[in-house]
Amino acid sequence: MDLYQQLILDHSKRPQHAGLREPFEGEAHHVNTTCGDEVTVRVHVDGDEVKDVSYDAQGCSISVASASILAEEVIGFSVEESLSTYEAMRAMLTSKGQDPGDEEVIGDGVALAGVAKYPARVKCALLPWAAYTDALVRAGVDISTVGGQR
Amino acid sequence: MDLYQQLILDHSKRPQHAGLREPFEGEAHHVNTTCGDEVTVRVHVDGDEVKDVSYDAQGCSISVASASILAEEVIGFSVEESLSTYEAMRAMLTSKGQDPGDEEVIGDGVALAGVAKYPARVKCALLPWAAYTDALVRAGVDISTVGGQR
Amino acid sequence: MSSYDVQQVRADFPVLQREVRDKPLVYLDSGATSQKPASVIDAERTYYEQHNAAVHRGAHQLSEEATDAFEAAREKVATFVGARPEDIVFTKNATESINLVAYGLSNASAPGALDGVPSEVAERLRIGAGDEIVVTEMEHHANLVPWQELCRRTGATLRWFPVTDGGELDLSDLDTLVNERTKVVAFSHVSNVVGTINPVAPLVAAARRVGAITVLDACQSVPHLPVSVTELGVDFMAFSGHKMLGPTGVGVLWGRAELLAALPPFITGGSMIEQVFMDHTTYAAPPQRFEAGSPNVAQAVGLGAAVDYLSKLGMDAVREHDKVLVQAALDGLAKRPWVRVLGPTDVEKRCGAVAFVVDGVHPHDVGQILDDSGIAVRTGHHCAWPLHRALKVPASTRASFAAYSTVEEVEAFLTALDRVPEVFGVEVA
Amino acid sequence: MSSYDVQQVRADFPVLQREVRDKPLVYLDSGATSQKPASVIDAERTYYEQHNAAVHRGAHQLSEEATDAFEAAREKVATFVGARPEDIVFTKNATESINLVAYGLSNASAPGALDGVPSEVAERLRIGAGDEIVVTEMEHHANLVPWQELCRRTGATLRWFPVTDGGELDLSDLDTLVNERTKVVAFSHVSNVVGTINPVAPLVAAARRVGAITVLDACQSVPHLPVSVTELGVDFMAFSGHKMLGPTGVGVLWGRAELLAALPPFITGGSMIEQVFMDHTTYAAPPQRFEAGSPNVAQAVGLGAAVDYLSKLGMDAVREHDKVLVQAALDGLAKRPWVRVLGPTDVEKRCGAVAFVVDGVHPHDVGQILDDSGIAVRTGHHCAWPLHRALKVPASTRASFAAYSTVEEVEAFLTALDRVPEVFGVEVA
Ligand SMILES: Cc1ncc(COP(=O)(O)O)c(C=O)c1O
Ligand SMILES: Cc1ncc(COP(=O)(O)O)c(C=O)c1O
Repeated sequence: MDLYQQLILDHSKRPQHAGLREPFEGEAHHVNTTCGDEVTVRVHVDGDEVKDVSYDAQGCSISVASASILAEEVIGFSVEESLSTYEAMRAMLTSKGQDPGDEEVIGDGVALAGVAKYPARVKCALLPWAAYTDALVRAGVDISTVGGQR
Repeated sequence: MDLYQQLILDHSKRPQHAGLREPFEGEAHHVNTTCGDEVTVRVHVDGDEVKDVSYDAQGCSISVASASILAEEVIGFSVEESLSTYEAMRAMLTSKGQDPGDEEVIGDGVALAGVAKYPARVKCALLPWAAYTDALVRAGVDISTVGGQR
Repeated sequence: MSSYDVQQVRADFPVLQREVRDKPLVYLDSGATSQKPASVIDAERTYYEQHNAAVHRGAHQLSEEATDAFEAAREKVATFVGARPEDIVFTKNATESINLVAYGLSNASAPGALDGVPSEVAERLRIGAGDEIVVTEMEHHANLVPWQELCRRTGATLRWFPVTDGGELDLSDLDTLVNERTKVVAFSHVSNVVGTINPVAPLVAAARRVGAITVLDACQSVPHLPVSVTELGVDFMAFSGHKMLGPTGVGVLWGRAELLAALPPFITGGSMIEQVFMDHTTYAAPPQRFEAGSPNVAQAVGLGAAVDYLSKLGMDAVREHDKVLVQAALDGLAKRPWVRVLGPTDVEKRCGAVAFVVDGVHPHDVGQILDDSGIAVRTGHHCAWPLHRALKVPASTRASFAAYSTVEEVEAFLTALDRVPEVFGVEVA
Repeated sequence: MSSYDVQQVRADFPVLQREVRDKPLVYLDSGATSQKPASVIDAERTYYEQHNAAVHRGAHQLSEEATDAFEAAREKVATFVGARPEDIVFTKNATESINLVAYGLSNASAPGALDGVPSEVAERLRIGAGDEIVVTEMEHHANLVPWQELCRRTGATLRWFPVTDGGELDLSDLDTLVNERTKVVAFSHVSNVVGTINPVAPLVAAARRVGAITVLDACQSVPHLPVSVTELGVDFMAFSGHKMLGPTGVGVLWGRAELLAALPPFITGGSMIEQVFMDHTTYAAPPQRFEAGSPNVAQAVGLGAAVDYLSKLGMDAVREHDKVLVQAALDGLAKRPWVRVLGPTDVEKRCGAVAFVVDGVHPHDVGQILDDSGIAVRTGHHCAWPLHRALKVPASTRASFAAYSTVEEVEAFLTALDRVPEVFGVEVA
């Protein structure tokens, strides 16, 4: 099955940038109520730059891999770039398989393209990203200029 | 249709022994919750004899006629006889048309035999009788020796 | 009207082919519950035969299909009443929908129940002694008794708009009845007895002025009229699936997003939680918060098919057809001086049902005579006992219509009705 | 067992002919919701095509037929659990059934709510600060959250029986936990996760000693075991239609007559009243008092057909068949050391479901691999989050069975499961 790409298994076994670190300006804890997957995400922003994203992810391989990819794809980028990445992830994941994802924009995120065919798992993949945007808001970042938030 | 026997129409237009009278030892007010028909029945018993049954019946022709027949068939009889009459009425009304009723026992009550085919109306016909037995209980009469009460 | 082919509509309703007492069924009791087209029956069946599974939780294909079917039904219902799917809650019937609001409001006073709710919203939801709930004398018991009980639980006081002899709401005391103590104004869009279409706008305006929550009982409007929650401007709206060609066992509550978001849960259990610990629980967002336990999935799917069916007919056309039926009934009854019609005489002011009394004959007996001719009407107080008291009648007989009813049926009803004075010896002149 | 022809049973279930992802569907999620035999689907359909009308109120033929169908269903359900029809209340699901009791109890404290109730019964129903409600750590959220909320409304305190590592109730503190302050003891007959069959007798005896009301969640026992309310001796029992081959949208509450008679209503509205005035209302006797609004008639009728179907199979035979399935699952999983089964290992102590974990692989991923082979199981906390915490696992995978499940399906499940260590690189030795 094309869901469990090796890249996903790798990320889920060895999640990048895992753990909760200081300093941070915003933290959010999100739960997938259907299965109990939990993720806590902290963001450390400096001006317009995402200096660090740290997290604790308890869940299935998809949600853990997605958290790992999130950290990889946003740390060191500008807030705006990170939100574009989120939008691109979201577009791919909710496309029901129509959008294969652009590796230029979402990097290893393309490995999650197969998730789009399994609606129940889309939530898992989006969980860390939703927590990330929430953490940004709590850090006082204005994300309203970027469309598509739920 | 065999429901509206002339006898029923007569009883419902000119209910016998209608009105609430004194003296009485027991009174009961029953309501048919499905349609709002109401009846209040008072009993005046002296020793073993049903001296008087008086009532106020607000309802359809079936319930009013049944109250009228009730009064006719129990006033002047013994409590036990009256309860046998009740049992016979009940048996006929709940027989789904199998039991035509015994005129010797229930008198004009046989005119209500057609009701048995209309389950929704059986409640109407039984309403005054149920109130009657309830009134007896409130008058302190022990009706437990007679079976079949609900 | 010429485009509305009622015979074609009837062909879609299997039960209408039935005979009763050897006569073709004339079903004029749609106000109590409507009949169902084959497409609704088939939708439930297909759901069971192809997709049945637990929704919102499965890690498997069938469960995803069931979830899709359920959520698609929510979208259809939402579109039908001009709402967003997130603001549509599936209940078992309109009665539960109204109780959900009434219990949500008394639960709002439990310790901690409004934690995190913005204070201006919390203020609107908190009800206690000194507060007032306003209803009308015209209400179905479903939109009266839950408010009586809410008052009993909270110490609030129930007040009500009276009804005129003509069966309309008497709003002359509007500004006294709806005042700064008023927390809820609950009223029906269309009376299930007299068919009166109530004026929503002035009631909503009065409630808004004092910040009271409006709850509209739309059971008898949604099946007959185009209804849009955004146009009506109410805060909550309840209706029933089984009265709008849908299955039994499904009702709907629509709620304004900010109020739904703040309202504490009513029925609690699985599928409406966020996290559960032995000593406390946090709750999911609406609509899930209000759909505890395994939902009525097949019934929601059936209701989705009913909404498709009504949309295909077009609610404007359904309304026009209803007017023709009501007018035919009013005209026919007017020719019978021994009949007294309840409610407005103007067809623009009413829909769906015509209730009447025959002085000297109990409605039960009227209904029985009609039934003997295969004509199904309802008799009694129609779950609106106070309205009957206000109109000074003990009970009434009601003929009520749906999209599949015909003028011929109205005529058959009128003809059968003529046996009433015959049998009961009523003067007909 | 030889007389139990499961292939013949399967032929009655249309959905079992389905394919999923090009493989025959192996439905092992019956604990979440069961599939429906054609006789149940047809019963609903016939009801709609022939008899649909408002129950308990019509003056017409169709309404009488609908009422007969509805009440006949009540009788069937009553007989099935050894009860009287008058003591059977139809709800929308077991969750509502339990909430009905929990809200009835808090409503009992409203002014006047227990007028006319004998004082010894009233005393049992009144709950306030200082009183205790006892549940267990094993409960489905449906039998936990309503009691948390009852405590919140009344000020009572929630206490609970812990669960052993082996997934059984730890009753060692029985006499401390159930004491003179205890008003309710609510527990499940069979766990929906670990399948444990709980010992009802000692809990009922302890509750009786102190006059506490017992509420049994029988959702997972009624579909799998012969169950009789008289033998169990509990005061209330809740179960769901959709888990016992019946339709969605119908549940059952059975109550002991004297308690049902005294319990104040929960949902209020039409059809549950005796008389209604603007300022007060009196209520009908049970079961009507608890069935407000237009009931789920077609669903009750469908449940009647489900009960007929189960009775024809015979619940003893169904239980024996279930044992064979559970044993096959336990045996197969025991051969896989990388799998850890939750709950008792003795098939006599459990029924219906087998839950397990694969250390190092999240249940979601296990379920996904199984789904890929057309095998439908459930993963997550199964609406029993505290139980998972007690067993020190974040979530689990559950295979659950019904009368139509086969040993071959269990084998297909085990075979597909072997792909899990393969895909996720788990040590299998
Ligand atoms: C043990 C148990 N109790 C209660 C419930 C709730 O039943 P329902 O969802 O039908 O209300 C379930 C099933 O979901 C269950 O398995
Ligand atoms: C105006 C009105 N409100 C409420 C109800 C209650 O709806 P339900 O019985 O479906 O809960 C009805 C119908 O019975 C009604 O006509």
